[in-house]
Amino acid sequence: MFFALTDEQRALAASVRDLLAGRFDLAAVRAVFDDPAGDGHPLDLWKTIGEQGWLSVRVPTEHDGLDLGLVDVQVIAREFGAGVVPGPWAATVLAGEAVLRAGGPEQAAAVLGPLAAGDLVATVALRGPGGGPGPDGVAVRATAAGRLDGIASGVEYAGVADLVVVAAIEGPGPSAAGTGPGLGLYLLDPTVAGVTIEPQAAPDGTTRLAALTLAGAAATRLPGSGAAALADLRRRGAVLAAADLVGLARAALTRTVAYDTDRVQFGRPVGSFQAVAHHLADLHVAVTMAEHAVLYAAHALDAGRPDADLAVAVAKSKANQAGADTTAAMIQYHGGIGYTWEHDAHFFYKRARRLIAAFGDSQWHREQVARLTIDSVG
Amino acid sequence: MFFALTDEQRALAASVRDLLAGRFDLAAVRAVFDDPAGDGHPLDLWKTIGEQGWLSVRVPTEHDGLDLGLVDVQVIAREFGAGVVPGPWAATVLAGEAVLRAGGPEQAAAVLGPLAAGDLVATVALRGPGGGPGPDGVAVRATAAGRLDGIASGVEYAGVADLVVVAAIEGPGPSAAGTGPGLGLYLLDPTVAGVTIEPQAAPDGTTRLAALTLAGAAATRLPGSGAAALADLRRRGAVLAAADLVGLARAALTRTVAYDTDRVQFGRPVGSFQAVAHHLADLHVAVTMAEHAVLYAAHALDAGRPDADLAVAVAKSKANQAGADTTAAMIQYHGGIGYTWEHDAHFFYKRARRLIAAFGDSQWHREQVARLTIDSVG
Amino acid sequence: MDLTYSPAAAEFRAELRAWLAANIPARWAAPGFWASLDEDEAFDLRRDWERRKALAGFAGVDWPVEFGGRGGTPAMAAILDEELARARAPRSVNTLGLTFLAPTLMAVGTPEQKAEIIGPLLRNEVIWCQGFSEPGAGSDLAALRTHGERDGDEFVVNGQKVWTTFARRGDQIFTMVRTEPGSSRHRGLSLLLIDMHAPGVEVRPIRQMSGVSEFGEVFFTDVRVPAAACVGGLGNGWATAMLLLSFERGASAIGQYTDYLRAFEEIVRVARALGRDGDPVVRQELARRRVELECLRYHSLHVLTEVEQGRDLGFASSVTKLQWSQAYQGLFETFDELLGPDAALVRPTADVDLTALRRESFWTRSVTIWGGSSQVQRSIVAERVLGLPRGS
Amino acid sequence: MDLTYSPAAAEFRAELRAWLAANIPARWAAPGFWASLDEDEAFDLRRDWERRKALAGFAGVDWPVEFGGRGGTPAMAAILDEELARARAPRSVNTLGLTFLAPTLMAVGTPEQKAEIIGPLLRNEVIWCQGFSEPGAGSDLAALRTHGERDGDEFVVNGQKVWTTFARRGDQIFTMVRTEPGSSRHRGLSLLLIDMHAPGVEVRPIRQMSGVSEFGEVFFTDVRVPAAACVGGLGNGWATAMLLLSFERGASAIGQYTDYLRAFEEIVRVARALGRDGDPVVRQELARRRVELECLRYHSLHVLTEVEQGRDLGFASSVTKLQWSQAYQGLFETFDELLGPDAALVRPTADVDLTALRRESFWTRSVTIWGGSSQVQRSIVAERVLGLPRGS
Repeated sequence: MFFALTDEQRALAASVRDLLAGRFDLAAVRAVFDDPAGDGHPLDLWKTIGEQGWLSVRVPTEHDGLDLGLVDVQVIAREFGAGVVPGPWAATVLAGEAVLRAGGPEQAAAVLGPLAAGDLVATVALRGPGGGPGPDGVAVRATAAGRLDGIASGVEYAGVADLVVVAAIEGPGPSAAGTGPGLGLYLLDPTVAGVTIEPQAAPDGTTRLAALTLAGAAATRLPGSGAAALADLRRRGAVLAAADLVGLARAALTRTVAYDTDRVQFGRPVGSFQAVAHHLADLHVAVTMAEHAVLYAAHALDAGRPDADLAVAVAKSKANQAGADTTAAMIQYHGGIGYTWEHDAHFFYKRARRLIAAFGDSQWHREQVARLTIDSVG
Repeated sequence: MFFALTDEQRALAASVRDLLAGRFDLAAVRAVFDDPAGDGHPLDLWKTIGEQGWLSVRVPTEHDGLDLGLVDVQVIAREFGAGVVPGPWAATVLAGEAVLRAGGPEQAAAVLGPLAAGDLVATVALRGPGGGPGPDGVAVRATAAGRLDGIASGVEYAGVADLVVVAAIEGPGPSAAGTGPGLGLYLLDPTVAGVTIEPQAAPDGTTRLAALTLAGAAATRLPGSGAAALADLRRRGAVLAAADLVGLARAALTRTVAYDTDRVQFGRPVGSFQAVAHHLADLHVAVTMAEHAVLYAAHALDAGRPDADLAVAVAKSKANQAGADTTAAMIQYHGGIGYTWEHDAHFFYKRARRLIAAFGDSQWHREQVARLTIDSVG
Repeated sequence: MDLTYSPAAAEFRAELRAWLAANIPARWAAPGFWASLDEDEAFDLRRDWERRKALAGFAGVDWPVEFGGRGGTPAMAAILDEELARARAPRSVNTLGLTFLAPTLMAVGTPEQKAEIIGPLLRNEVIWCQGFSEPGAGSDLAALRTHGERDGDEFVVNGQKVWTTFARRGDQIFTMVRTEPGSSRHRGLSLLLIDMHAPGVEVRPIRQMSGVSEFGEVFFTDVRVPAAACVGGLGNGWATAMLLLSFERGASAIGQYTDYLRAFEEIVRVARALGRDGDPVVRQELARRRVELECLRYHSLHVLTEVEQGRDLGFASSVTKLQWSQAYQGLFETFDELLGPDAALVRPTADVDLTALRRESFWTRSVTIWGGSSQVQRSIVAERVLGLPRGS
Repeated sequence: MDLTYSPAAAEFRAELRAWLAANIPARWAAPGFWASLDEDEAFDLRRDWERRKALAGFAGVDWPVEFGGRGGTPAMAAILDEELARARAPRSVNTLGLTFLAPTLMAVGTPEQKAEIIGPLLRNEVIWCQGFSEPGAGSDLAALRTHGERDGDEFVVNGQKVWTTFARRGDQIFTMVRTEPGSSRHRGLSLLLIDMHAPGVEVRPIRQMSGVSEFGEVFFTDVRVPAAACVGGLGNGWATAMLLLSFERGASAIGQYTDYLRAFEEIVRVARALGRDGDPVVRQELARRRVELECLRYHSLHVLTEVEQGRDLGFASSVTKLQWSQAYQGLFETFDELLGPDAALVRPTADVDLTALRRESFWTRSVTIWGGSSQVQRSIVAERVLGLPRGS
């Protein structure tokens, strides 16, 4: 029984935190945030990410990776959330998961090594405009010849990606059971003919999103893919988003506590007013629970536990709540300054709201919880 | 523009409050509460109610009533809620509404005078077991000859009633539009053959509920009744329940404020702790809004305003919330004593939960609000 | 109970409604219109609109005729708010002057102040800013540090104000200044009127999280202010400020209700465009918010009645602030939640542009902070309305 | 990460599960069983069960062997809690003695106290009550007024305790008494052990809002207590109490989770019987509660890990208390809400009897009050965990 981070994982967290604080602090985030027309992909940051091996965590050792688990990935994702860090790290990791789990040996050899080294920016395109997480949200179709047609929305960092993992309907589409053939994941080089990338404006300036329009674009199928692989990828995406959310929630809370320990109103530190203090205490409980839930969900996927589906839905629901509540409180308890562009609070607030909707919003995940825990009661 | 109680209505409220406090205080309530096998109908209280004219508010002057509105009725209902008063006052008033609005002249003459004088205890039986408010919740059928068959659940004070207004399906049932023939209200003498009254155990000892089983029981139709009359009665019942709820919510809050002004913990009055004080302040806002909403709904029915339907749904939803939250807080902020049988807090808590479910629970009324305000947006 | 208005008020509404129909361009009502303008452009349009409205006799409707008002009732003022919101007229750019400064001058201004200030304010010829908050003195007004040293007939003012609405476009500012050296907290303050074009006044706009810059910081560096430009007596600033702020209390929130109803309906249209308006869970959440809005309406009718009856609402205005600010903020939390998978985008679909609603959504985060934060309002309700013992 | 238990722990679980299967009558698991018994009958059954469990070697599993324990790990204690809840075994009638008094005696008891008290406690031969709260000293323990006057080798104790669980059936009570005349707050207190059958001890049961009388008041009138019946040193009661209460901190809430899951499933069955389990709105609310329960489970695994690693959890136990008490109470708020039109009844339909669930629902109102109210826990989290400045 060991439900905690190992010493190595703690050291990894500290290392990511320190490096980000030193080389990519909130001033650097602000530069990306304030330049929405830019690609949102600072190369010095990407170089650090590659050098530090933060892309190689899940890559097998034969491709020069560390062959670790999603638990280790979520350690890094939390720190990225805590620093509201821009860039295609999470998208690249997730695309790597697809290749790792559904790709053939040649695909793995071609992709995973460069990906681990930071030589490859990748992303995933799993749903159409307004499409939910799951097969019926997909709005791209694949021909038998591997040509893709359709639209994907909200694709992170499509503008700088060397590789996109695209979910596509095949033939008559997925079966009602949601498994088996009918849906595939495809590797797409976004520079081929038939690919149009259009940036999508979004309030969260710490990330870049785009719509991907495909018209007969040539792509390569991941041979192990199907509806189950899409569900697997969706679960992993949800855990990464949840980890980012708990990281930013913890940071939002910690920064608010620090600010209100010093800020004086009516002759007393604001944080000594019980109404404020008790609300912050409740938020600490919520963030703590969300942290445990994300840790459990990541491990459940690593270990293939039978309750992994439930754990993911619990983790994303709870992380959504913690992210929403702490960032709203961060603004409220900073007073007027927290509401300004000059203050960093809105980075946390806006990033939280993007992530809350990513890979299933709260209502969607709660319905998963209901399906798994109500309908099974005998 | 005058949205407030008149001086006469304020005087009525004060008079009801003072008389109840003097002649039927919480010790008297306790006696009824602690005797669940009793009929819950103290005759001395009923005598006072009759003498004071609290049953005659809506009765036309030709039947020796006061011919006032639902706004005046809700003034009394609030005070009954504030005193968690037992007895069939509300049920009798509501049955009177049915006769007043849908009865023929002879029925009015036979019922309304004695009802106003307190010589008649009446009640309504509008739904079957588990049946919601509305025609599809009715589980009694009427033959063309006026015989009733079926079951009604949760009938207040059926055990002491001289008269029951029963909702019954007629012929093939109500039309999809919910109006027109197919449903009627019937006057039933519960002592006739074919009527079985079975008490239903309930946690709220301030009221008595029963199931009414009808097997060919003879009854008289209210000639003006139909699905619209049932809806009308349901709205009036909801306003009465909401008024009782805001009365008890206000009393729960006031009693908690008084207790925590005196009770000392850690060397200070509990009510001076900001976390407690701010929660009580939020509850004051909620109760105030619920009070206004009930007042508006009662007036909207009196005046036949086009937004009456919305006003009733808003009032019942908000009163439900105020009733639930204040009575929970009453227990919490009394500390351990608030959780005991000896303390009066549980009268408020349990009565609130009965009323919250009566005449449409919060989810039901919110769906009415949605129907009236979402679907109409152009 | 009587929810009808007096014949005079009803007539006023009819006249106003006709005038608004003739004078508000249809394009103003389009959801994205105001968000599509640049800030100066929008300000100029609003200022001109406000001037035209005043010329047509729809300003100061409940002010005495001697001050250029219409001599109307509180109900007429509420009707004005309601009809302006219904017609999607922009909010006044001179709200702070009209709501706070003008009635204060009517009550305690000198004859010269009354004569020189109120008329131009009413006609929107002079835009008035408010300078109360300072860095370090937000909710806690008495902690302010801007100070004026007496020098002959003048004060030399130094200090900094913050969260001043329309600071960049203001002409004059009514502001709290510590005029007695060495005084502390509530003592030694004065309400001074300062020309924002005077030497030594500098303004820096504050950009909000929505990207809009409606607020600003105002810096005073050796600004010379005539001692006569003081309202309510030198050193008597705290009492004057309390009087000034009390004029907010009588304000019914009926205009806010009408405006939030507009937001509710725009949100419903978004939900429908995204295919979410039939979802029972979304319907419950929208209904929950609508219940709070309707309660705000009923409450506003009650407040209006109280004012018309001549009753002082006292601290109950904190109840109104808590209700409207939380109903409004909560409505936009539901907005955030119902957007679905493409909630991160400005345009979740081709025909839905969230620019304006999202700007409003960000704005709602501020309404529980300014004008007395929710925390301050709850303390007022607890201590002054419920009579709970004061916390230390 | 490793969620598997050690071979020894797994073996323990298997052995325990087999013993429980053989020794718990099937009828105990029926939802209404315990509610159907009268209180004394239920107590006797639970006491006998507890005795049999101890004899079978399933008491004090993580206690040292020298005290009659099994010398097991914290994981084994958690497994015991989990399996007992899973098997629907009744909760111990000696919880307070086992959780608090026994480890305190192991740490600071005299050799005689260790020898005489721990064994009989473990075997459930003596039922121990706790006497901490007093009227006027609920969350604020230091305000207590029960006092003992020294008279030779004895104290003469007078005063009153309240909220004493199983007061009517207890044999002994460990209680906080002010033994230094004139002392105040945290000073001059002692933890005394008092025979509840001694002359001058009177018990009055307290009926709860659910109708059950699990608590009682205990009155001391000139009760003579040997001075040797003091734990942790005379006048050192506050420190001893803090030590004693610290033993709650290590407790994982895995048993509570398993128990609340039982409640969740019973509530789902009620929802189904009432035709509400397919309603999307009800499903969202139930899911919201289930999320909190699952978080409690993950959190408990983390707490267990910390304890097994030998780390002191310190004030983080307040986080656990807040989570379990609010998850549990919230679950029953959803229960109340989903009952529909006949929510007022004990039997909304012929096949649904809510007696037991409603009793539990009422019980959940108390869990945010006792054992340190939610307000006290939040203050601890704010000041001791987050390090916020202390309020005055």
